[in-house]
Amino acid sequence: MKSLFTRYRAPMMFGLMFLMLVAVGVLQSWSVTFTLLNLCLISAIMALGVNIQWGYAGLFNVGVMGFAALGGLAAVLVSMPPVPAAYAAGGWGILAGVAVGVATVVACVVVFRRTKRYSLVALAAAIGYLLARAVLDPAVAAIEAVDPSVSGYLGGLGLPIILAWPVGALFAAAAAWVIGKVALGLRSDYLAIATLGISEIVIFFLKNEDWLTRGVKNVNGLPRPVPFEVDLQKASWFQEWALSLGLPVDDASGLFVKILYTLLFVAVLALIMYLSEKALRSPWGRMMRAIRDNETAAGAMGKDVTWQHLRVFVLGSAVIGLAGAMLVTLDGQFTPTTYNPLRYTFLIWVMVIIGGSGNNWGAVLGGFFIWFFWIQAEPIGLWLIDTLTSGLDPSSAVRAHLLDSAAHMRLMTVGIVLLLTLRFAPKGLIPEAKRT
Amino acid sequence: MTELLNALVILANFLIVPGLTYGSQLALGALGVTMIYSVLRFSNFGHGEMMAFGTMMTIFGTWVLQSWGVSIKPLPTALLALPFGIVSSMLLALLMDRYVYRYHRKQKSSSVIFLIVSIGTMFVIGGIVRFAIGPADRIFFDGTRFIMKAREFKQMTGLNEGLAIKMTQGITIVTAIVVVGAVFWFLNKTRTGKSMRAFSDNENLALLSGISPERVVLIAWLLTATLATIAGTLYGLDKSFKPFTFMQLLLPIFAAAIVGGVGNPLGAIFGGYVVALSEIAITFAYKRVVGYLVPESMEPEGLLQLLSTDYKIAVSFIILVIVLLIKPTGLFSGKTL
Amino acid sequence: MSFLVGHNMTGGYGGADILHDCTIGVEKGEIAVIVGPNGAGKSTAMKATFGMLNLRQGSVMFDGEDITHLKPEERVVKGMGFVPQTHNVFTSMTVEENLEMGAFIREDDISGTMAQVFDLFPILKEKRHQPAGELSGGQRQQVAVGRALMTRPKVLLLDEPTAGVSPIVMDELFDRIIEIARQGIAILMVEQNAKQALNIADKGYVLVQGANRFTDTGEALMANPEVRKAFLGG
Amino acid sequence: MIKVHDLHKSFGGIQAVNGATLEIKTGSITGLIGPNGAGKTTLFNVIAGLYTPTSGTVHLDGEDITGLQPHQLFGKGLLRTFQLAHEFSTLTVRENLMMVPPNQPGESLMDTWLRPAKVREHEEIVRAKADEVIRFLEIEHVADELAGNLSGGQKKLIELGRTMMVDAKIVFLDEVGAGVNRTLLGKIGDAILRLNQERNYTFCLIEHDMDFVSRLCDPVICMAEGAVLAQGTADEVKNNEAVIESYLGTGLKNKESKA
Amino acid sequence: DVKLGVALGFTGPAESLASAMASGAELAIKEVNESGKFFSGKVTSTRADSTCVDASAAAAAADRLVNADKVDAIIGGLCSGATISMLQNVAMPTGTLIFSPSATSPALSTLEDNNLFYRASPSDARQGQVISEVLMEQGFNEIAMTYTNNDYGKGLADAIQSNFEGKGGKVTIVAAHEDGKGDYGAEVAALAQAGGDILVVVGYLDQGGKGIIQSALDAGAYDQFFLPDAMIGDSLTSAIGDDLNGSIGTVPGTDSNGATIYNELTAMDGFKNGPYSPESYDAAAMVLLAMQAAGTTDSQAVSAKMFEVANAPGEQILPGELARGLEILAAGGDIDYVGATALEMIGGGESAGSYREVLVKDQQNTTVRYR
Ligand SMILES: Nc1ncnc2c1ncn2[C@@H]1O[C@H](COP(=O)(O)OP(=O)(O)OP(=O)(O)O)[C@@H](O)[C@H]1O
Ligand SMILES: Nc1ncnc2c1ncn2[C@@H]1O[C@H](COP(=O)(O)OP(=O)(O)OP(=O)(O)O)[C@@H](O)[C@H]1O
Ligand SMILES: [Mg+2]
Ligand SMILES: [Mg+2]
Repeated sequence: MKSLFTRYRAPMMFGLMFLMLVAVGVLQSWSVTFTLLNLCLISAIMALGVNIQWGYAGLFNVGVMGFAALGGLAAVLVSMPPVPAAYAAGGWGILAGVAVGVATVVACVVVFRRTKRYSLVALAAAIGYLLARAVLDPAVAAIEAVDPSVSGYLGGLGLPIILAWPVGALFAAAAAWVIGKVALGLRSDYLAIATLGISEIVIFFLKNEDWLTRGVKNVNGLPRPVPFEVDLQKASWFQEWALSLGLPVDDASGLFVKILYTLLFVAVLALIMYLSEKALRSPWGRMMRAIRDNETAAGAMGKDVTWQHLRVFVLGSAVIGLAGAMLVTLDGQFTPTTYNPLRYTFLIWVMVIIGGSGNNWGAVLGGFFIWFFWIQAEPIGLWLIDTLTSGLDPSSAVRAHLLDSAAHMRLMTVGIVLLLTLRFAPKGLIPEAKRT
Repeated sequence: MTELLNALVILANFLIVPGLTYGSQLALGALGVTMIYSVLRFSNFGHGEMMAFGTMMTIFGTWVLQSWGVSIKPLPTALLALPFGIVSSMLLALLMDRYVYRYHRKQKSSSVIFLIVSIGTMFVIGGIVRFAIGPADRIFFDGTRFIMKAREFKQMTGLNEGLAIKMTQGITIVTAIVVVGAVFWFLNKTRTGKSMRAFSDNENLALLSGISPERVVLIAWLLTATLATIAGTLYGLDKSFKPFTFMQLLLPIFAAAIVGGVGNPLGAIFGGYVVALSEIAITFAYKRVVGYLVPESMEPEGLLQLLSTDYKIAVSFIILVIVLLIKPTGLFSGKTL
Repeated sequence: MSFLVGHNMTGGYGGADILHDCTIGVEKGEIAVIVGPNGAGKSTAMKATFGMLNLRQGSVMFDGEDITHLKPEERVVKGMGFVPQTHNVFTSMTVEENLEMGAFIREDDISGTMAQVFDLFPILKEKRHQPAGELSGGQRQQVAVGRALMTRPKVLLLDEPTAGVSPIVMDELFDRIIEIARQGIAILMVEQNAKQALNIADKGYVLVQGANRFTDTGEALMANPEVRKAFLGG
Repeated sequence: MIKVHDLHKSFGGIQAVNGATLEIKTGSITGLIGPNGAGKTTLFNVIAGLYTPTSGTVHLDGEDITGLQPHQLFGKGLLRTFQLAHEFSTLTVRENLMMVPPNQPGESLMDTWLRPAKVREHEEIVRAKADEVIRFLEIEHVADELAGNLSGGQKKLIELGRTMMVDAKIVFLDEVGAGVNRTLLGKIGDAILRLNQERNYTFCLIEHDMDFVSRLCDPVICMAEGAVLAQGTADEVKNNEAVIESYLGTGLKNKESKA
Repeated sequence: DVKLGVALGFTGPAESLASAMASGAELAIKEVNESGKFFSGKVTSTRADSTCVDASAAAAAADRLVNADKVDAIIGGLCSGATISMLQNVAMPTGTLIFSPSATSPALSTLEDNNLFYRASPSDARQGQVISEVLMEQGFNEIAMTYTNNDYGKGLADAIQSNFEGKGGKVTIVAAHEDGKGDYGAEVAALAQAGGDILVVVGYLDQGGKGIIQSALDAGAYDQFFLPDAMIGDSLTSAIGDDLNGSIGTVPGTDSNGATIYNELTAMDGFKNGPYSPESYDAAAMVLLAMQAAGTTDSQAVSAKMFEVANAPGEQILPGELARGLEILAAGGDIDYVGATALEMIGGGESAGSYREVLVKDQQNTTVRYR
C-alpha cells in the first residue's frame, strides 16, 4: 500500500491539484480558476528556473527577483511603441553614453590583465563613470522631459510581445553571465546574499532610470499576444459563438482570452519541462549532481566546476527571465515597485522546496500549490474567521476586531499551509528520486 | 580651526551618530540571526517578525506600566517592560521550536528546508502580531528625547553647526556594544557556549561527548529571543513600531550578519556598521563639509554627492558584494554551510 | 556476564538489516578487537552498542544494567567513550577546545588529564590552538582518541584508531591502550591493522556480513590459518 | 615524469611543505612515507592543483604545471585520490564511477537534446567499464547503494575505483590502505602492480603500512617537516636512523610486560 | 440588492492605511442602508486584498470579486499599479465600474477605460501648481524636496519641481525615499547638506514621510516642512508634536466643513480616521448615489450619472446626509455631492481638487484659506 502511494505519488499529487482548481471553478467561478491557473503556470516556470540552479547544482541564487524583472523589462522594450520625440531628444546621447560605458569596462579589464593593480582599475572605472555620466545626464534629462506624465522614456520597438519572451530570457542570461563571473566564487549563503544584493541593485536601476523604464511611473497598457475582451464582445462571430455555447458574451470573452493564455503558457512549460527532464536524466545531470555533492572531488575527476556552475546559473536565470517576461505580458503592465524579494524571490524558493528540490515535477507542482494558496488563502482565511467567530454575536467587539484584521489571515494561512506541508512531506511533495 | 571643527560636527551629526545608531540596530538583529545560524545552521527568516513580536509585548507591558503611572524618566518606560517582552518572546520561541523545528531536527532536514520553514514561521508570527496590535504605526517612546539638542550644542560650543544626540541613540549604541561583547564572551569562553559551537560543528560527536542537543537548542532559542526583543524594542524606541518595517529590516540584517562573517558576533556588529555607514557616506552630499575646509573662493557649486539617495540601499549592497569578493567568507571569516 | 556486551544485536539504518544477531562484549581491564572485511558491519556494531542506531532485536548490557534504550549522551554519562571512524573531531574548534569538549561531562579539574593526553601525543601540544580541521589526517586521528580519553570512561570504544597514523604513533597508541586497560578500563576496538591489534588483544571477534564468524583469544585467531588468510592478509 | 623543485606551501604561520625537492620516475611506483603532519598530503594537493604553492615549481614531462587547475591536470592524465574519502554521497556507487570518464557526449546539453542515440550507446560502454571495476573491488552488493551510505573502507575503495575508470599517466594515492581490510589491500596491491606493468601507469602512493610499501614501492621517499628526509629502496629507508627515529619507531614496549 | 467590492492593499507596504479606508467605505454603505431609501434593498460589501504592489494578486482578487462574489462595482485600488491592473485585467473585460479613493497616478487620467474608472483623489498635476503657488506666496524661493519612490510621489514631485522652477524658484535637491525602510539617516543627511528654506515632503504621513520629518527634526536639519495631501492628518501632528508647528500644507477641500463632519462620523462609528479614509467614504457614497440616480446597477448607466451627482448644480450633500441625497435623487432631483473631500469631478473622471491651505498651529491642522 505504502509502496503504491510512493510509486504513484506524483500523479496523485497533480490529480489533487487539478481537483482543487476544479473545485474553485465549481464553487467560485471558472474565470477565477483560469486566472489562478495562468499564474500557476508562470510560477511553475520560475520555480523550474530556480530548481535548475539549486536542485541540479546547489547554487543558492536569491536573486530571482532581479532576473524576473529583467524579463519584464524585455517585454516593455520589445513591445511598446517607440517614442520618436524621445529618440530625437536624446537617442544619440544615450548611444554615446553606452559606448563610453562599454569602453570603460573593456579598459578596466585590460588594465587589470596588464597590471594586477585594483587601484588602477578603480581609477579607470572612476574616469569612465564620470565620462559616461557627462555624456548621459543631458541626454537622459532631455528624454525624461518629453511629456513626463505619459511617456518621458524611449519606449520600445513596437514588435509583437511574444518575441519579448525569448528576449527576456536573453536579458536574464546576459545578466546572469556577468553576475556568475563575479559572484560564483562564493559559497552557500554568501552567494545568496550577493545575488540578493545584485538583484536589489537591478531593481533600483529599473526604478530610477526613467529614460529606459519610466521608473516608478510604470509602463501601462502593454500590447497583448491575444485579443482584448472588449473587441471580442463587439465581434459578431464571437457573439454567435458564445450564444451557441449558451454563455453570456462578457463571461465567454473573459474565459476565451484566459484560455488562450493558458495554452501559450502550457506550451512553453511543456517545452522547458521536456528539455530539463532530458538534461537531468543524462550524464550531464549526473555530473551536475556530482559537482553539487563534492566540488573538490569533481574537480579532481576532471570536471570544470566553475564553468559548469556558470552554465547552469545562466540557463536557470534565462528560464526565470522568460517567466518574468510572460508574467508582465499577462499583467499588461510593468511596475518596478512590484518587485520585492518576498514575492519574487522567497515565494519562488518556497515553491521549489515545497515541491521537492532537485525534481522538476516537484518544482512545477510547488509552483501550482503555493500560488494557489497565495491567492486562495484570503477567502479561506476569511471563511475560517467567519466560522470561528460565528458563535459570537455580530456586534461583539472581538468579532468586529477579528473580521477587521481578517486580511492578515492571508499570510497566516499561507504560513500554516507551508508548515503543515513540510511537516507531513519534509522532503517536499515529490521528493528527489534516487536514480540508479 | 573652527572651520575644521564645523566640518567635523557636520559629519558627526549627519553621518557618524545616525550611522552608528542604525548600525547598532542592525548589529543587534544580526546577532540573533548569527546565533541561530551558528548553532542550528540555518538562516532564520522568522527573526524579523520575532523582533516585532517581542517589541509588541514590550509595548503592551509599557501601556500597563503607564496606566499604573510608573515611569523612569528620563529613560523610557519601555526599558522597564523589556523583561516582560523578553519572557514572552522566549515562550514563543520555545513553542515554535517544540512544534515546528524539533520535528525537522529529528528528520535531519537540510538547512534550506529549515530556511523555508522559518519563512513559514515568519508568516505566522507576522499574522499574530498584526492580529494583536494591528499594522498601524505606534510610538511608545516616553522619557526625554534628547541627551543633547543641536541648538544647545551650538550655544555650548559657539560653533555654527549643531550636534544632536538622542536618548535612544545613546542607549542603542551602548547596548549593542555591551551585548555583542557578552555574546562573544559567552560563545568562546564559557563551557556552555563552547558546547553550542561543538554542537553546530558536529552533532553526532557532540552527543558522544555527552552534550545534550535539546539543551543546546533551548539555550540558543532563549538567547535569540532575548536578542530579538532587545533589538526590536530599541529600534522601535528610536523610530517607531510598525510591523511592516521589521519585515523590511530583515534584508539589511542578513546583509550585516553575512558581510561580517556569519556565525561570528564581532562580524555581526562590524557588518552592521559597514552597511549603515556606507549607506550614508556614499549618498552624503559633501558640499558644506568641503565648503568649510576649502577657502571661500573655491567653494563647490554642486552637491558633491557620489550617488543620489535613490540608490541608497543599492549602495549598501554594492559594498556588501565588493567585501564578499575580496573576503569570500565575510570580514571575520565566518563559516559556510 | 561481561562488563559491556551487545547481545544478539539485529538491526540497520532503516533499510535492510546490517547486523544479524551479532554479539560483542568486553570485560573490565580487557582489550577486545573486532576485525573483518570492509562493510562487514564492524562500525555498525559499535554504533549499535552506543545506541546510535535502533536495534530490532537484542540488548545492550553495561555494568550489569540494561542500557538498550538509553540515548548516546546518557551512555556517555554512565561512563562510555567512543571514537567514531569518520567525522571524529570538531573541525571548527581548536585542538584544546576539542579536548575540553571531550571532558564536557566532567565537573572536576581536567588539566591533569589534558597534560597526559599531550604527553601521549606531543604534536597536539604544539597545535593546541589550531583548528582541528586544519590538521593532517593522522593528527586528527590523535585528536579524536585524545578527546575520548578526556572523558575518563569506564569503557572505551575505538573505531580504527590507528587508521592513517604513522607506525611510531601507532605503537605509542597501542602501548597507551594497554596501559589504560591495565587501569581496569574495558577497551573495545575495530582494527584493520589487525595483526598488531590482535597481538595485544585478550579477545578477538571476526565479523562477516553482520554476523560473528569467529570469536577467540587474540593469539588463537592469529594462529588460525583460515582467519589469517581471509581477513588478516596472509 | 614528475619533477618537484624546492616546493613551499605555508598556511598562515605553518610551513606545511618546506622546500621539498623530489622526482617521480616514469613507470615507477614511488612510496611516500613520513610522520603525521610531514606534509605529504599537502604536497599531493599542491601537485594536483588543489593548492597553489607559496613558491617552487612542479613539472610534468618537462612541462611546467605549477598552479594549473585540478581538472586541467586530470586532462593531462594526472589523477589523485583523497586521504579522507571524497565520495559523491547522493550518487550511487556505480554513478560515482560512471561520472569519471572525461568529455562524454552526454555531458554536452546539445548532444543530450539532439543526439540521444549517440549518448545512449556511449553510456553502455561506460556502464560496462564501471561494472568491471565494481567486480574487481568486490562491492557488487552495494553497487546501487548511495555512496553516502557506504562504510569507511568501502568509500576508500571507490576513491581507488575512480582512478581505474580512465587511462591515467600517473596516479597519486593518498593512503588507500588506511581502513581497508588487509586481505583486500593485498589484492589492491596486485592491481597496482598490474596497472603499473600492463598499462604502465606511474604511481605515487602515501602509505603508513610498511609491509605494503616495501612490497610495492621502489623508490621510497620519506618526508619530515615538509622536506625530504631520506630516499632510496624500501630497505635502505627502513634502516635509516633518522627515519626510524622520527617515523618507524622500535615496536611495542608494553607488549611483553603485559598480562 | 447591491454588492460592492472593497479591494484595498490590506497586506504589504500600505497595509497600515487600508483598514481606515475600508471602514470609511463601509461607513458610507452602512449609512445608505440605515437610510432605507436605496432603490434596490440592502447594500452589502466584501473586502479583497489588492496588495498594493502585486499586480497579479490584485487582478486575481478583483477577478474573485467580480466573477465569484458577483459584485456590482469595486471601491478600490489603493496603489495606482494595482488599480490599473484591476482596471485593465478585470474591470474592462467584465465591464465593471471601479472607483479608487487613492490612486493618484497621472497615467490613470489618460488610460483607455471606457468610462469605467473614477477616482476621488485629484491627479498630481493640478496639486503641483497649487503647491508651488503657495510656496511662492509664502516667500520661499529655495526648497529641498523628498518624495516617496512610487508613481504618486514621483509624479507629484515632478509637477511641483517644474511648476516651482517655472515660477523662478530654486529646488536645491530632490531625493527619493522608500516607504517601510526604517532608517532615513542617509536621506536626511543629503537633504540637510543641500540646504533650503523649507523641506517639501511628498510622502505618506505614517510611512517614510513621517520618518523623514522625525529624523530631520532630530538632527536639527529643518524646522519647517511643506505637507502635500497625503501628509495632512492628525496622526502626524500628534506623532511629531510641537516641533511640527509652523509647517504648512495643502489638501483637497473647500470651505464646506465636510472633513470635520466626517471626522465626527468616524469617531461615532468607532474607528480612527486616516489618510484616504474620507476619499474612500466619498468613493462608496458616489457609486451608490450614482446607482440611485441611474436607478440601476448597470455600469455604463451609472457611469453616465457620475458627473451629474458629483457636480453642481444641485443640493449640496455632505457626509452624513446621504439619506437626503438618496431621497432627492429618488424624486428625480439633482444633487451636488460635496462629501468629506469636497469632491468635484472633471474630465477623465477624477476629482477636480480645489485645495485647502493648511497651517499647523499648536498640534492642529488649521485652515488658512481655500484656493
Ligand atoms: N588547510 C590547512 N591549514 C593550516 N594548516 C594545515 C592545513 N592543511 C595542513 N596543515 C598543516 O600542514 C601540516 C602537514 O599536513 P599534511 O596533511 O600534509 O600532513 P601529512 O603528511 O599528510 O600527515 P598524515 O600522514 O597524517 O596525513 C600539518 O601540520 C597540518 O597541521
Ligand atoms: N548511514 C548508513 N546508511 C545506510 N547503510 C549504511 C550506513 N552506514 C553503513 N551502511 C552499510 O552498512 C554496512 C556495514 O557498514 P559498516 O560501516 O559497519 O562496515 P565496517 O565493518 O565498519 O567496514 P569498514 O571496515 O570499511 O569501516 C555497509 O554495507 C554499508 O553499506
Ligand atoms: Mg568501519
Ligand atoms: Mg595525509
